[in-house]
Amino acid sequence: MTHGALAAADHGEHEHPSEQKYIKIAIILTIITAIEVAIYYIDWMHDSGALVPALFILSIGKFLTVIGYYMHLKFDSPLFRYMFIAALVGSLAVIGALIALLRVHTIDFGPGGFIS
Amino acid sequence: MAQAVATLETAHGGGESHIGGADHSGHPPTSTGLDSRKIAMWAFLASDCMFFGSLIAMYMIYRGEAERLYQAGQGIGPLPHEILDIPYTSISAFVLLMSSLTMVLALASIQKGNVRGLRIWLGATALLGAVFLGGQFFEFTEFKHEGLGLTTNIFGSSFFTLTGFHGAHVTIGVIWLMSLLIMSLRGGVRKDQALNVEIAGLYWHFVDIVWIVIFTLVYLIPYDEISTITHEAEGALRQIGLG
Amino acid sequence: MASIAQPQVMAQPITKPATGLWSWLTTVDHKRIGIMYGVTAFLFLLLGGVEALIIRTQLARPNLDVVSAARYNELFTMHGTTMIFLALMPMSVAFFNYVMPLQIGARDVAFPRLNAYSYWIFLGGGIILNLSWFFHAAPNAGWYGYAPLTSTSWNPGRNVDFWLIGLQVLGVASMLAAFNMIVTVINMRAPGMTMMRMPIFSWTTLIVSILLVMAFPAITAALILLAFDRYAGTGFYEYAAGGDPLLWQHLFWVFGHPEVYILVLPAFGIVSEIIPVFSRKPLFGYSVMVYATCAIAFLGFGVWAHHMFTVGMGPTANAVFAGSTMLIAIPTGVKIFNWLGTMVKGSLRFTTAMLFAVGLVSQFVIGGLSGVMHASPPVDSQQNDTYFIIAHFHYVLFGGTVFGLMAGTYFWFPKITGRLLDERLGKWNFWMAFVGFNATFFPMHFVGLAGMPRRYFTYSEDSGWGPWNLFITIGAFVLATSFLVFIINVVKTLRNGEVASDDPWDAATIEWATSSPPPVYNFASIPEITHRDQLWWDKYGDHGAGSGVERKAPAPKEQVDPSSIHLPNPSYFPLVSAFGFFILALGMLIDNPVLTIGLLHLPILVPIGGLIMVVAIYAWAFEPAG
Amino acid sequence: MQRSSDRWVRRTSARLVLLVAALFAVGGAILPGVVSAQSPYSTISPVTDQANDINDIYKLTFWLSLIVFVGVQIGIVYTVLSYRRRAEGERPEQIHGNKTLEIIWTIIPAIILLIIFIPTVRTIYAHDDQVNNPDLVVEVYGKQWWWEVHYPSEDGESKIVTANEIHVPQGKRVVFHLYTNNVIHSFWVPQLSGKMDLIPGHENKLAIDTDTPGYFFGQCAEYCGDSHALMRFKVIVEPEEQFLAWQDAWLAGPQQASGDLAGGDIAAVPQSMALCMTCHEINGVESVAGGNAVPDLPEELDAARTFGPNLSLLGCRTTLAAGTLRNTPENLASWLHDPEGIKPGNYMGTVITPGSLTDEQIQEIVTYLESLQPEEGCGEIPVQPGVTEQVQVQDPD
Repeated sequence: MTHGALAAADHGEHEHPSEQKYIKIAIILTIITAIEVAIYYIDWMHDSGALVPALFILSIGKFLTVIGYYMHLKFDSPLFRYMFIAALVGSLAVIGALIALLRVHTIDFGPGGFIS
Repeated sequence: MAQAVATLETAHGGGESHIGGADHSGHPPTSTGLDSRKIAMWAFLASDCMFFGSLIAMYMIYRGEAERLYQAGQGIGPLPHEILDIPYTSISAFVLLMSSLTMVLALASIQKGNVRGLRIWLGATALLGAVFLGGQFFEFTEFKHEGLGLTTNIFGSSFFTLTGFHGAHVTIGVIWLMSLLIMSLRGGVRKDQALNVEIAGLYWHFVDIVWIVIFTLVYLIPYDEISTITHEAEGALRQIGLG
Repeated sequence: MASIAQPQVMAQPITKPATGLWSWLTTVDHKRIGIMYGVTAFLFLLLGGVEALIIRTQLARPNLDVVSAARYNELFTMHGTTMIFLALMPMSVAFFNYVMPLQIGARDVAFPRLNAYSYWIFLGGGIILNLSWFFHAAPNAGWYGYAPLTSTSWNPGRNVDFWLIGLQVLGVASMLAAFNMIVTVINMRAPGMTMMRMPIFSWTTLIVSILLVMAFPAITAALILLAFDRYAGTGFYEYAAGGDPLLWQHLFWVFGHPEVYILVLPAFGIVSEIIPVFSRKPLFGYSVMVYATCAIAFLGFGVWAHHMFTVGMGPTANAVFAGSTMLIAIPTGVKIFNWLGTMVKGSLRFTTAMLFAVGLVSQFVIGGLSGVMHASPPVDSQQNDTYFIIAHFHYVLFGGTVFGLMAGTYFWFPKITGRLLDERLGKWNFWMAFVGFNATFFPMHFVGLAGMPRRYFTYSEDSGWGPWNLFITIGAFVLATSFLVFIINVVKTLRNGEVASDDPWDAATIEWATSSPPPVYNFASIPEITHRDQLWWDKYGDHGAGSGVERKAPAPKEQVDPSSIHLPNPSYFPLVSAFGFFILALGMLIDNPVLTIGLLHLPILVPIGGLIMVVAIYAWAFEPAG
Repeated sequence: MQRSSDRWVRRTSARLVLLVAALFAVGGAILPGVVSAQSPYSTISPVTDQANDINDIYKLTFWLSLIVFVGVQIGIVYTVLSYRRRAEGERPEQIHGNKTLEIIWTIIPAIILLIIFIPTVRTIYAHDDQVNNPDLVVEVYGKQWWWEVHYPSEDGESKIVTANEIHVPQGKRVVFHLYTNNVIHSFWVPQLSGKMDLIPGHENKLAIDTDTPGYFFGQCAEYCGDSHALMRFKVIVEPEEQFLAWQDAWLAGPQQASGDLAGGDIAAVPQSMALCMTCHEINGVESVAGGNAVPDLPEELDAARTFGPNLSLLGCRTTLAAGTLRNTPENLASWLHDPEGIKPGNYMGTVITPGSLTDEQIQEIVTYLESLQPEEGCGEIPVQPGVTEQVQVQDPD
């Protein structure tokens, strides 16, 4: 019996989270969002440089929660997991490379005559 | 790799004959046992990752550029930290997040055959989506009012393009949800068609996660800080010879 | 229970295919759509070929004045755009459509109406691009349209708009087709056909489609930014506004390099089918070939900046991309050697299809090797943007892709039409193409080394490039003639060519198990797959080598009532919706009244076209699929 | 027995064919390469260290490629000739693959690539380093479709502004700083070094060590619009004294060598040049009466306009119109008569069309411009061995 056959079972019958679970997750997501906004207003976070990493971790947490539970990637056929994660990782790699390549340019128009 | 291939292996036991194609439910059996439309939707979302990825990369590349030009005396127009309204957008983000909850509740309802629940939650989702869009429309007109248009400066261009394309995705989502709702009201969406709702839901949640990213990258990460960060990063990159 | 239906023993075709124009306009049959793709793409190929011949005539001697500089620039832009987006890609899609579902034992693709929709949108995009000639606004910024030459400051006419809208439309068509192919391969395989039993061409279909859906969004985004720059006045690619022209180059090549593999991998898939059949040996190292294809596709996303070694990215970026580019030569080399390995100790028969396939193996090597040369950034700084590069990518795209597609055409023509292309004319076709191709493109290496940049509408006498250019031009006309031979061959064959049996080549894959041409439903009963090269297994079992090996008798036919076979209904909504899309796109390009809705100022044709498109999609969604 | 001798004959003939084919392949690949070296734009006749480094890697890749090429083609031809089908019922042994072989032909290319990669990386970093140690910096601005050349001085002001002919001293490391304010161009003098793009908003640098005197032809290598093919230039490497003399002549400004014009005063620009002076500059000439009347250009062209080359010392230039015409009074006259006809799409052609200037006016302008030379004459341009023509020109018709 393969994973595929497992997923072939009628939709809705297999182990999706219950409605209570969905609501719990929504509460967690709300809390994370509230934390994100709250730390934005803490000066210490800005000054210590902890804000950006914290925001990254929190939003990655939200991201994974939504795709894992609401989009059922955690429970659904692994095929979907592979498809999406591969695309996500690929896109991230390309985005990262693009930013690295393009943020690093010198804009020095040279002395004189540039607009001539 | 091999594992990924394994997930594609056919689920056919071999006993059943497939002559004649359709089984009773109207869906021909498939190699993976998964519905083709759902695979197509996931493939689309994979592809859309790359689309938003490109736009986000564009935004991040130009992030801070308006300030730099401003400091060089060439800039015009409002800068991000002067114009972005964090509390307001937080509420928008919350609304969109809640619409994901109602979406998943709509799916849970129809999977149990609860048509009434489906209608209520679908309606709620579409409504929350519309509220988000209304919020975005108000935000855009407000910015316009304060002097930031699509062509004002590179911040305006990249901001409106990125959030605008997200808004366009939400709009399509709302239309889709409304169509499902109308179909349901006319008796169209039954328990065995829950997949229709599930696919719309996948799209909807995807739009939500894109907003999670945008909310962080565009709104929350402070503009002065990102400038220093990239500055440091640039220095580091130069040291390894990328500069 | 392994049962391959043998339709030739059936009394008569069970379901008569519908005929007439309407049946083609509303068809959702993957075979017909494949044929339409193929024919359309071939016509565009001829168009692109004529453009190339004008270019070559202009360059035959120094200082010629056959066309003006502006017209020349339009010609090379359209030659590149046409060949890539309107000829080679759709020709590959034609084979995906026709052959892949047959190879995996499906009755159709996963979404037949979407398939028709892809075709009609593609046709609309092709028409839009070429309509530009009639508005005296043919695209003129080169097929990779580098910013800021595409900006309104430097290119105020409609030329670039035709290009960007045309590509955007074609992009939609390609993406929709690719989603369809991905789902079809994943989900529509016959029982028992595991991924590793799947014919290698179907594998390439899958990989290429994945490349398409992952690469096209980058250019879609890039084109959207360009459209904003041109239509709305933003400055994404304008340095004065804080933008950066290099962003265009990066986004374009993030798409553009995978695009190269999108163009060449289908041809690799085709020859990987043909060489085993005419060697009577299974493909050497099947699984390695599959992994090599995956590796090429994966690495293909990490090499884009090798098109930009001269833009000043800095030494580290250049070194990294040089390394990744060189890496890609390894899986490619593996493919070449595996094809050779398939032929060694085989029993080779040189039909035209096999000639073209072996031609690919031999010619692609040249393109691959010159590719390794300019994978080295210092060498590239001398070769980039010269005729050396033109030579390189024509060895890849002509010696690779076109040879592969020609091989595929000769190979599957009997399956598609029921008639065998004439072998004598075929051999003329191949040898003229081979000689003409090398006469055209090999000397371009020398002209390139002699420093002739590409996209020059003229050159001076003293440059010393004259004699080779004349030679190249003559070669180009020989090459063009080989296509005339092909056309004659097709016409002659369709009139009174030799009637093909179901399995004229003694082939290995199951598309040869059904009749030629196949019935609408492809297989009376879906074959049960127990082996890779299923048809050989059915014919020869585990017979070893020998001199008098007999085919097994075909399994007794199974009686199937065709009315029990479930087939999708024809639909005209894809055509209508694509028409709406066409009108929408056209509204962006030609003068028409502007409609103002709130902040939006839309040319009136845009909402009209959009409305037609959306209404047709709704109608289609509620239409019984059959 | 019969069969094996049959096979032997086939194999022997196959070997013969192969030998001949291989000879042809090698000869065919190398001989025309030698011919390519004859062009004034040849990429394989380096005269600087930088171009030499590049050529070394090229030669390495070339020979490695040739070996692989010949090997694979021999393999193909040999296989094709040796394993033809002899009988219809024949069925060869069904070989599915060979792990060892496949590993070998994965590793061998990897090694070959490593052999290329190592000198590649070394050269990349070496060349990148060189741009930071210049003896002389020359700024080059790409225009549609010509090259503006600045020689910056210590005070940051550009002392010398010229076009299309770049004088540099011999035996120095010259670093070109490359800019553009319009579209992308690419600066390329094949014999001196590889090409480097000029990109709006970016500063790119290219170093050359000038050891061989002579003039070396350059051209634009990135498509930049209509007359991309007519954007040539020349780098003139001359002994240092000669370079300094040239520099002095430029700093002194033009002297009117010809006595044809009244007063011999450089500032006495003919009235017919009023329009010219709105876009062009001549050192020592402030402005011209009525010269500020900038012609009405279509808005989009106005936005895109680049100004014209500095015409000081035009009489000493070897070429006109960015290296496309030999500098003779006749050619200058036909250029003034119809710039669009000679260089399609150029901005001068939107202002001057046939008939804009009368023949007398053209004659007057030609006489004036050709007379713009330094007092002591123009100085010799060193001759490059092996190249007979001084200019790469185009027939004005």
